[in-house]
Amino acid sequence: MPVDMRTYLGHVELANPITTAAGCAASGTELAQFFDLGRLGAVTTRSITMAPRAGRPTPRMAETPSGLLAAVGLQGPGVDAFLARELPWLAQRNVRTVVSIGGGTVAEYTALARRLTDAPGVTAVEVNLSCPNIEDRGRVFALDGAASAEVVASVRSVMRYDVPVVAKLSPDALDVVSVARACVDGGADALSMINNPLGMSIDTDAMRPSLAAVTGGLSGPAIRPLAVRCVWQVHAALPGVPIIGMGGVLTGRDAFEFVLAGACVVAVGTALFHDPYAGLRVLRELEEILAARGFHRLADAVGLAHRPPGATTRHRTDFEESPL
Amino acid sequence: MPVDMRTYLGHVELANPITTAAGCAASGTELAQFFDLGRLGAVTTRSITMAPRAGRPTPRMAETPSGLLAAVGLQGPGVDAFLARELPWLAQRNVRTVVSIGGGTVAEYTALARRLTDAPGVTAVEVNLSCPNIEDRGRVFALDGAASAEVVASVRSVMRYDVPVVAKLSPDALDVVSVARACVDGGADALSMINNPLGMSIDTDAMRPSLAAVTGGLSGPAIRPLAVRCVWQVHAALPGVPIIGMGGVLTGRDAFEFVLAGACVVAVGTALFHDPYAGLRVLRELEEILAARGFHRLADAVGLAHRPPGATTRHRTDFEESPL
Amino acid sequence: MRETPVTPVQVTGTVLTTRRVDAYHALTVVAPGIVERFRPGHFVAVAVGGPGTSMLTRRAFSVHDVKPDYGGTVEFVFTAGGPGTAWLAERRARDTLDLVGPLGRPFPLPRDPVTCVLVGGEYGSAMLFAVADALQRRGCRVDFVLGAASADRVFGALRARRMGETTTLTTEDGSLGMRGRVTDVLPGVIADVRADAVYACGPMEMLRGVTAVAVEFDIPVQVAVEERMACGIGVCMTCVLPVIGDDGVTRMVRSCVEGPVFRGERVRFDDVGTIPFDALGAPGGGTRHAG
Amino acid sequence: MRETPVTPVQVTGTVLTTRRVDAYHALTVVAPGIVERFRPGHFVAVAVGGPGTSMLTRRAFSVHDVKPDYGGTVEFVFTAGGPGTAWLAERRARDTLDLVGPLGRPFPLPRDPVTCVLVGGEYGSAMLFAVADALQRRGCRVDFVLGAASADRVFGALRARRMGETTTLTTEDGSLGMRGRVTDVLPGVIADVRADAVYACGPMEMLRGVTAVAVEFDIPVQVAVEERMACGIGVCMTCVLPVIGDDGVTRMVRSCVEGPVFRGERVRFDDVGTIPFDALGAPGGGTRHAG
Ligand SMILES: Cc1cc2nc3c(=O)[nH]c(=O)nc-3n(C[C@H](O)[C@H](O)[C@H](O)COP(=O)(O)OP(=O)(O)OC[C@H]3O[C@@H](n4cnc5c(N)ncnc54)[C@H](O)[C@@H]3O)c2cc1C
Ligand SMILES: Cc1cc2nc3c(=O)[nH]c(=O)nc-3n(C[C@H](O)[C@H](O)[C@H](O)COP(=O)(O)OP(=O)(O)OC[C@H]3O[C@@H](n4cnc5c(N)ncnc54)[C@H](O)[C@@H]3O)c2cc1C
Ligand SMILES: Cc1cc2nc3c(=O)[nH]c(=O)nc-3n(C[C@H](O)[C@H](O)[C@H](O)COP(=O)(O)O)c2cc1C
Ligand SMILES: Cc1cc2nc3c(=O)[nH]c(=O)nc-3n(C[C@H](O)[C@H](O)[C@H](O)COP(=O)(O)O)c2cc1C
Ligand code: FES
Ligand code: FES
Repeated sequence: MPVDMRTYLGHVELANPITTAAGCAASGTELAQFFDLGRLGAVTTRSITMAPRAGRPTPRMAETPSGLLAAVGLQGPGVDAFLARELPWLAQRNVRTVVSIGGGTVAEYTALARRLTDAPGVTAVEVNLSCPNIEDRGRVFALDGAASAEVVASVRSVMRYDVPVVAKLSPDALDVVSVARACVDGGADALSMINNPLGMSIDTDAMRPSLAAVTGGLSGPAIRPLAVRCVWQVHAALPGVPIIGMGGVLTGRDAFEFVLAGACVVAVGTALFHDPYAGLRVLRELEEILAARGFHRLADAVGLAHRPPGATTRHRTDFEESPL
Repeated sequence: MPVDMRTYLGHVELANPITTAAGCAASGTELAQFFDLGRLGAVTTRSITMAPRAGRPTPRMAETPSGLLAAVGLQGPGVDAFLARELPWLAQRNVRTVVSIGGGTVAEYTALARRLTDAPGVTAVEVNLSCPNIEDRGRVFALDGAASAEVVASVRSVMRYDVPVVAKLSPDALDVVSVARACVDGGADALSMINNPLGMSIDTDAMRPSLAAVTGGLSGPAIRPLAVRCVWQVHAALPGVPIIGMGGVLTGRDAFEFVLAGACVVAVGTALFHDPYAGLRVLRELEEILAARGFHRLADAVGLAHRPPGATTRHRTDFEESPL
Repeated sequence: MRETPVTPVQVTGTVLTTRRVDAYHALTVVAPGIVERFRPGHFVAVAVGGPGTSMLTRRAFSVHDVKPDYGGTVEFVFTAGGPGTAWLAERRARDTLDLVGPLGRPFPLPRDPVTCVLVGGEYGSAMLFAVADALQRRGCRVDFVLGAASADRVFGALRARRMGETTTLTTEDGSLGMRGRVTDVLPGVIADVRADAVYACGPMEMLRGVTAVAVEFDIPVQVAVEERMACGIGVCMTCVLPVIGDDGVTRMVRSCVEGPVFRGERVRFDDVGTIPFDALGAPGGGTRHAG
Repeated sequence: MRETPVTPVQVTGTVLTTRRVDAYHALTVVAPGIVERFRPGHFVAVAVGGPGTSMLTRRAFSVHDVKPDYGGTVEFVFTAGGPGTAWLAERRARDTLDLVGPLGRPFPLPRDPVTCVLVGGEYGSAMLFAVADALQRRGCRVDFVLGAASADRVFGALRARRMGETTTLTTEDGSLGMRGRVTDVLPGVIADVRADAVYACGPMEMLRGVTAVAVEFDIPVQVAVEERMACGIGVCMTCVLPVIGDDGVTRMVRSCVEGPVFRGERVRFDDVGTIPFDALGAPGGGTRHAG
């Protein structure tokens, strides 16, 4: 029996729980060479900024054990070009699109949200809070619950009511649960985690930092334990809030780990750099794992690892209606 | 030409910069089966507590990509047994011993320091600040600069003047530099970083957390980029303070990365679980790397990656006295 | 019945042969240094994944057999389950393998020529043949009870039949021997052969049952336990279980160095996976913070 | 001189042969699907490390040669430097290798039978023979200039001598050909053969020099650049360099999809590794935050 893979981000239904992670699928056209993007639950765009951005100098990447350090610096075409070319291209192909936005001030996020509110084809807006707040000496919004909540509230207030606003959190926060709570109080319909923790590596031949930007974001399986911990903690504190889980998902098993921790959507990022089909493969493997364990619905597995010791799994109740 | 590998932790000279990481070499006797511990710059003990501790239930470990999640819970014999058996055993063998201490209150740390102050064979005291503060709802000391400084100041005040006090920091702090600064202001003679960030994994067969304690500390090469970043940031802010760098050191190259970032001592932890000789091997490899790059002294490489772009390496000045 | 610990060594061995034995894989590795020091009950810790691997921890395997050939070979038997054992299952002759061993406290052997029942569950049987051999060389009588879920998971039935005075097999699905578990047949065997001691290796649940039977018959039982291990050499403190000491005090002891062999009645099987409230240093007894 | 992009495929290929060529390793992989789509200048992205590896990113290699044998083989040539290439150097015949390709913008070929100088530095020469072949099939005359630090690092000198009208070799230590760099001899070659175009592949510094020479002679130059890449398929944005577009605007373009082949004079070699202040979206031009 096939597993019902539908999931919800606020009021929005997605056909399945797999999306690309922000900034890991460029404009969408690149992966579309390999497969039909519409087969994913959603595609998340890179973080769109008001103006075009050239990003950081190279080297922008360094490999670390089971990880990738990157400092791209939100290179992108700016919102005008995005709305003129990238979003319509996705919309024409009926790709569910989560638009990620990044800004340096509350006003910039708000202006971006305003530009998106009438654009056709926006399934949800993900607020990338891991941007430096230029009004607070470059301190990253996501580290500060109040600053994060202010951005989220402002974006929520201008965004169309039927487009969920997702707040994307960072594991570098002192207490990810309190930032999550502030964002939800500010109006976030869902939460996304984790963005990359800050890391660094040194080229021991050149005896200099490997990245031109000195520090960068760490992604890949190396950070999965941090990501699962954040999803777990936030789901435990805010069980009703939909979570997009991500951080080092390479396989269906990894996606299942996030689902069990409490994520109802799972994003695949760095894995796409290695395997352009990673999204589809993870989806297929996740469905196989669910089926093998007797789940009929993805929804029954979300947060299941939180059940008290000794409790039977929730989906077992389904057996009453089944011939198993 | 051999490289001068001597290094200093405050006023204390170590023959070389390699130590074991706290809690990764049990009582010392286990590794002594494989080699003479005196060949390491120092041995760091597990974190000693006042009372004996049974630690956490099992499972206590789970493997993650390039990492290890562990929740041992400071299992140990307590300070009496440590002073009666473990420390004298190390002292008899002339092993330079950094004694790590862990407590639940400032008073407990202080009492431990008092017990150590007259004990022969204490080369330095490392204050493990990653313990929950039972007077602040279990909040880990290391996350809070003021709480950390209070512990450090109290330990410093009772410890013999000629025994350096090292504050061990956590990457989970919101701003590791400000905690570092608070500890130094509180009297820390040196800093040690990083302790394990909090992580979690889920056993997808059992559909439960892999660890009995649910969350655990993540160690191993997966966290090296976080560790290098912390050492870099703190060395940049406090260039005069000696740093013990650690987190995922498997090879001499990895140790060199920490040295270039600013560490004058490098600790080997999780690698010992895989290779009991890891400490000696890392030392040999580090010395080879230094020699191959023309360094005569380890000290010339400490923090070298911070030199401004275009600057020649400091040790090049040595070439004037050499036939190269 | 105490043995002095031996010093383990780290060896980069060469795989001599690989074979499948029903549901199991067996690897024979040329590993001089380990062989001389080996006693029955020892295990080895094997590095997996090769250069650049993401797998940091060694995998522990009981030594099935040692031979003097080629300077000394070690054989171990395993199920390919997770990624580390899957990697091991792909090794071929002439590949190198990094082993640390011999590790752990071996089985103590009786001084007198007594009768011993050796009980093995699943791949746990593999380590018993070296025990049997040592016992027989001391003039002991050896009887086997081997069990598993199904016939293909019963390891070493033929060899047991050759070595043991009697061999009783059990499978849960009845595909070989008696349908049931080793503990169903063990009391009968102990009574029939008038056993003086029991040696057991297998899943924790089985060891608990075997210990209960031996205690009932009031004969000594030595069990080799299995806990998740990160190091195998006593430094990581992850492999602990509650064991009652000579002084009557329960301590969380490391199964890799204080074990894996324990006197069965000393292991608090019901409390494995917990910190018993009366264990030395249990929360409530000592400091309260969690670390 | 524009080519339409081809759709890359992911293939689990089988290693057919491995060989050493002086300082280099060469692997021939059966990779059907890639071969049909191949054009000179394409590269492949190779997964390294095998199952359970800690190495996440593919390694990019120019395609040296493709052949129709066994359904299609791809050969690439590489130096074993870091852990990924060290792993590749240990591959043996019959091992499997996961490739994505063909990737990148290939070399545009002239419509007319003109004279082309092909300049290669180190392993950069490897990709030039497919270019030479395609040029010759169009009736072009081909001359080679190949250089490296030392004789063992000059790749393909023999083949160049067979294929080219003339072949000029340079080494920095003088161990083969002229002592010096390719740019020392290139002006003479261009003048002698009355070259109409230059194709070049090699280190960035060499490409800069070659471009300067071609610009001096006012002939077109196509260069294949090399930037650190994490994906090779255009999604990670790590492989950018400043390139001047048809509209005169400098953009940070991806060398994996907009390149690796560019018109030399369009690449701002002096500014590689920086964001030129006049690049589209450069800090100061747009928003100021760092992201
Ligand atoms: C003393 C001892 C002797 C053993 N002898 C054998 C034997 O002869 N044959 C055999 O098939 N197996 C034996 N085991 C179990 C064997 O160690 C595990 O099956 C193996 O480590 C699992 O590795 P994996 O990569 O397949 O699984 P994973 O789940 O990927 O392993 C992840 C981590 O958990 C540890 N781990 C997982 N399961 C166990 C376990 N049961 N015991 C200890 N550590 C574990 C691994 O060492 C590794 O660090 C023994 C274990 C111990 C402690
Ligand atoms: C289009 C293109 C074609 C290339 N063709 C060849 C070739 O034919 N032969 C050859 O020997 N080399 C070639 N290279 C360089 C080759 O990709 C690197 O030498 C290789 O990736 C280094 O891997 P490593 O594991 O040895 O080093 P590591 O330093 O461990 O690599 C770490 C990471 O950095 C990336 N990286 C490091 N150096 C480079 C580099 N120079 N270019 C791109 N990525 C890099 C790797 O892909 C990997 O992600 C080419 C590069 C590009 C971009
Ligand atoms: C190269 C790269 C670029 C990224 N760009 C963005 C971005 O624009 N906005 C954002 O919110 N996150 C960005 N991220 C973070 C990812 O969306 C994701 O949160 C993170 O990488 C963890 O997932 P992963 O391990 O699967 O990659 C980027 C990550 C990488 C590696
Ligand atoms: C099993 C285990 C036990 C540890 N116990 C302690 C401890 O008692 N005190 C302490 O300060 N750090 C402890 N640590 C942290 C290490 O000292 C070290 O900071 C960390 O593991 C990072 O280094 P590594 O990656 O080399 O292991 C422990 C780590 C591990 C894995
Ligand atoms: S496995 Fe590390 S102490 Fe036993
Ligand atoms: S390598 Fe990823 S975009 Fe070019």
